[in-house]
Amino acid sequence: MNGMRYEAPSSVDEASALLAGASGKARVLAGGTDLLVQLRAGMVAPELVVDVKNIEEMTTYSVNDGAYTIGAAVPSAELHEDADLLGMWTGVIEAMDLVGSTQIQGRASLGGNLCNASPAADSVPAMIAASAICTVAGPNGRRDVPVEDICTGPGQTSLANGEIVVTIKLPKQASRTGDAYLRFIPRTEMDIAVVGAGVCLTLDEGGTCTDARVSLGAVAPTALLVKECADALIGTKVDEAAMANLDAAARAAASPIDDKRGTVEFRTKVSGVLARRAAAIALERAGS
Amino acid sequence: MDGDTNGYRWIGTRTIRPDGVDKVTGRAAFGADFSLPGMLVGKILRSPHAHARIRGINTKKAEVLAGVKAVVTSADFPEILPAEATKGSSPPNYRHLSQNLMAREKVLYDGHAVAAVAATNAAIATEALSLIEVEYEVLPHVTGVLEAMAEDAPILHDDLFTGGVDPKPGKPSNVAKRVEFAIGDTDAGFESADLIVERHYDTEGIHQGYIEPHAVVASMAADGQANIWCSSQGHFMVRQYCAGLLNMNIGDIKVTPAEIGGGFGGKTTVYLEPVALLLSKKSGLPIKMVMTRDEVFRGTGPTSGSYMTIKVGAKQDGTITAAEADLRFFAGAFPGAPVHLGCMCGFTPYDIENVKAVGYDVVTNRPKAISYRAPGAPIAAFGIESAIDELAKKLNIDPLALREKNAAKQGTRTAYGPTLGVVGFEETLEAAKNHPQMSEPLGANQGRGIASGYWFNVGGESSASVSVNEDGTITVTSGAPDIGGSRASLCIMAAEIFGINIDQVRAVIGDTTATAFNRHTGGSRVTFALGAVVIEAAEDCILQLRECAAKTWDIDIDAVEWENGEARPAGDNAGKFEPLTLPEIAEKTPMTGGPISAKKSSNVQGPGPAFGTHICDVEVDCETGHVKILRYTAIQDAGRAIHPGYVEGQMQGGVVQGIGWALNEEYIYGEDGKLQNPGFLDYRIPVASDLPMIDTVIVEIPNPTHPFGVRGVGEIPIIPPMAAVANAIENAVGLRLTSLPMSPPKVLAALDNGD
Amino acid sequence: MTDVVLSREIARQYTDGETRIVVEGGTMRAIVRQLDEKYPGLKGVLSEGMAVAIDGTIFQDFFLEEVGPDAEVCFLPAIEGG
Amino acid sequence: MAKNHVTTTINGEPVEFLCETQQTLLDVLRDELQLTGSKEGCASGDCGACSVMVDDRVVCSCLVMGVEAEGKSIETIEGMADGDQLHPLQQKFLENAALQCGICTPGFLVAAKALLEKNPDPTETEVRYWLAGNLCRCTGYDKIIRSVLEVAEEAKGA
Repeated sequence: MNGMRYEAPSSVDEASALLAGASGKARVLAGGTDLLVQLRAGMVAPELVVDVKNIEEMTTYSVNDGAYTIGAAVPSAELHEDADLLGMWTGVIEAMDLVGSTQIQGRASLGGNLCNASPAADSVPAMIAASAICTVAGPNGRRDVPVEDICTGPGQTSLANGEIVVTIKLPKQASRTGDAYLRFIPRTEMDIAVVGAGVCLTLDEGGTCTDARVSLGAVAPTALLVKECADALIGTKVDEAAMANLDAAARAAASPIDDKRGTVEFRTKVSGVLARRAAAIALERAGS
Repeated sequence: MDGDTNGYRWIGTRTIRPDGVDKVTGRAAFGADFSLPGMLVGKILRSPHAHARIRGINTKKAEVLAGVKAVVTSADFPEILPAEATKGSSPPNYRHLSQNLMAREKVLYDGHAVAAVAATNAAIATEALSLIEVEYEVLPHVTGVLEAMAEDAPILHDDLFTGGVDPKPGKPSNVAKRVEFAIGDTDAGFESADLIVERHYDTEGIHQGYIEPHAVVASMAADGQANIWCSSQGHFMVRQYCAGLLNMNIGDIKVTPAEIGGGFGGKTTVYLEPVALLLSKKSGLPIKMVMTRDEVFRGTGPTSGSYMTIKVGAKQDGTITAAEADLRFFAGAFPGAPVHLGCMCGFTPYDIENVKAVGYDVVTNRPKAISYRAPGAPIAAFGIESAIDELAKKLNIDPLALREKNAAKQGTRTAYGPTLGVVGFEETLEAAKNHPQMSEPLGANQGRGIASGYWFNVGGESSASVSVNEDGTITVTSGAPDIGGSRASLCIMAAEIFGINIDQVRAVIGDTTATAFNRHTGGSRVTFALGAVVIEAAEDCILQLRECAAKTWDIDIDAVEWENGEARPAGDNAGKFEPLTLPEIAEKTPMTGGPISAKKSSNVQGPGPAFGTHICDVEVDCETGHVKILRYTAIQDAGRAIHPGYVEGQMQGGVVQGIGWALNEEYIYGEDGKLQNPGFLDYRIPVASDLPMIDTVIVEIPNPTHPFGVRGVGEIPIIPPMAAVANAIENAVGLRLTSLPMSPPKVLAALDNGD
Repeated sequence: MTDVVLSREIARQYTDGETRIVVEGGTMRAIVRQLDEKYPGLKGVLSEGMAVAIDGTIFQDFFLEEVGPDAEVCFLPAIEGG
Repeated sequence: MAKNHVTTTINGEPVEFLCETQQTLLDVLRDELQLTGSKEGCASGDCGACSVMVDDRVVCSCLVMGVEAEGKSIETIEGMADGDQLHPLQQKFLENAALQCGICTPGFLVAAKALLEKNPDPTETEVRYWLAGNLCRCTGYDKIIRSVLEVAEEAKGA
């Protein structure tokens, strides 16, 4: 740990060059709410820390024709204070707002929460349900990647050496669309999700569900995008029968483990419960 | 209750604590806030194994690392032989304490200290730890109490034979001792019962969870004289234990107490101090050691977990005819589970003719258990108060009414022998019955639970001095750390006795050279015991003040009375003199015999035992097993509340610790015997958003043995909550939960299995 | 006369199961001496880690306590708090 | 390797310091600048005892690198009172016995002040959730929550 270097470049290209140059011995510092814990615990010992908070593109966000482009390092508290953003992508912003305490909210970011690649990250299922797209920059230029394709396993991402997530795009919402995210924790705050469920659905004038995406967190090595859950809703009025099918589909999709935070039985059952409850909230938001 | 202060001027008022401003401005110096020039950083290497024989420790590489100034292992500590284990009649067992500080032949738990280093900075000290080579022979381990009692269990100590059984056992065991408390004939009592309830209950080990990690700065000179600055529940305890462990003269050690950031019993022993002294001796420099949170959980004492069997029998009319408890507590790596206290307190709230409580103190591969708020009593109360609730339900009697029918009162014989003196249990039940919460309507999946608790309270060795300063202000110096506002209560009592304004009195905690010995802060003793000594010293000062006035007026001291902070002639025939105020007399002391002060020391006896009764409302989410505390009321006999604000604070804090114990707190060990949740992320103490306001009702049945009637208040509030929550859950969803914590997975499983 | 109450454990080991013993009053020291004369070895256990309750009031440091006539003395383990 | 040179503002005063990259802002405040009012209870962002303001956002200083302080404005508990004039929250905590041992108190005060600056009239629930990242083991939170609500109430009156 002694002699760890710190750099705070002002452009994405510099940052990715620094990362590429450090051949894997570097870490990106956004909010630091995961990185500093890992450093302190000796879980990681990088030679270089690249602070991306001097890069304007990564610390600001903008809305263009209803679509939001959010810098990967924008602190959650800043997003939550934007009434319009909160009003449109309520589920995503609320999900990110669940991460840690008020103090964590002042630092933690969507990009950090995603790239830390925890299976229990709260914002990830919500972003997946919302069809969020990452812009990834690296030595070979930029590419767009759906959020669900970033994490490949606990602590593992599909980012190549020198690549960083620069922004996260939340698309313009079709009318009569609502999203919601719920998680289960033993307390009311400060815990890691035992199960998480994100739902985004769209209704037609008649109130029939025409599109839906359902994602589950903490019940597999990465957040799951569960087509069967969506199918349970699409074409229905999201009535009790649909909800029961959604519940069953979520339980079927969940493949959790026993650990200090929950049992297989518990996580399986609760994934169905939360999918149902999140869908009910999303439905209400789509309707209003 | 603040309206009526019983004719007192200060007793029962909410004054501002003398140490308050420093604590709201960040100026108060806690354990880790102290430093000395040239200070080194000390760190401890801890065992990664739950149970292993140490084949060898090689510290050479660490010693030669640049910046490393000293390395110590158990070889540097004097070995304490069994014959020398106890000095005098009281704990601790120094042999065990020494082995717990630094493992000798074996490591006995994940986190057991095996070596320590001192270096010029933290990074070097950390690197040095990684260079120490320890050769372990890993042994089979056992962390559960029943598993540890099994015939074929791995044995922790070859020299540990079960005590309290005859004939004396021939082979070593993990059961350190068996205790039994009994009155009457329980077999006959159960014979005459119309209904009997019997169940097993179990609880996990939990930690006191103080927010301040253990911290010390120690400096030992070449001549063996030492200075220690640390936060603990007893700086005299630290001095005594260090001397006993390192064969030093007590007089060669001075301990200065830092502000203490919570203890709850967990800081009633030493972990770092003797190690820091040895590192300082070896390096010739001062040493600072501060535990990480991980070390606090893995290396310091949690409380026991347990397996209990509770059996209670009653007549149809609710008269309890017999009660039995079989309590098996694990003590961690060394004997000393508070199981005897659980046996003694458990059934004491009830007047029962036939009682038998048997306890087992069992060692396991966990950190050595240490006191936690009313040691033993909350564990026993979880089982017993759950059983009383089940009994009430089966008898179709209101749980509060059943308790009233069998309530202990003055003259009730306890299972541990004595009869109770003046106590206020019935008054707490009465207050519960009349509390508005009892008539709050309950919705679907909501329930209400009642539970009670008993604690002896403790007195003990107490020393303090009271000085009348030159300007007539008063300085109170005591020797027991203030962990919850006791300086405020000592000021109040002194101001009341002197009859002067509270801002004329300041209380400080003196170091080990400022007063004679004080037993550590714990057992809810300080306001009671130190209060008694301070009152005695203040009265002595008043006698001297009257003497000064008598000399000034040239009349007999009996002709001088003390009232409202001034000396007055007692009646007209004493002579006509203008009253002399405290400042006026203080000014005159150079001419009237010199400074006025009084030092008092005594082993204060007769603490008033006390009872509490709690009401808890919960709501259960039947799809997730999540339990929400809707409303909570704690009712307690405080004897006399000196500072109601801090009495309420003790009650509210104890309740919330109990709620954490009930719902989420637990030590989670893996198959490998390693602690899986050594941090505040997964060791889940309650957060503000988990809770409602905690209502309190202070009942005041004065303790006849204390001048102001004080009873201890700190421990009782943690005794009833676990059962109160369990009883509320049962009332909400009809399920009797018998295993702590009642975490969502357990509650949901119970709901699904309908058991 | 003073009633002394012992736990069943101690009684089993030292007094052939007798848990209630009548002795002359006086100080606790005198009472313990009498008990030890009646039941050799009892002084040892009663002096280590024990407290007494005299008519219900607990004393952890009891040897010098005066016990009034017709008082009841119970021996119990010393109590440590958190 | 060379330490990082940092220029920042703490409690309104310009401050310069040198720190290793791995030193947290909390390490720097306590060990380099002797501002020991911010406490370390966990070093993992779970207890809030090290709460400070960085550019008007409350954060855990144990999760901020010292070097990140460059050019920032930092407020700690030591800067909360105005000379001998206590902040209303500090005064209310004293009056209401909202502290027992006091180790968590600086963190609670810094976080509560941040709340009232953002939301002068919070509900009890809002206060409880805002302060959920500040652990207190002594008080059961009751008197802390009441104190924050009372200060908000009195500010409305003023």
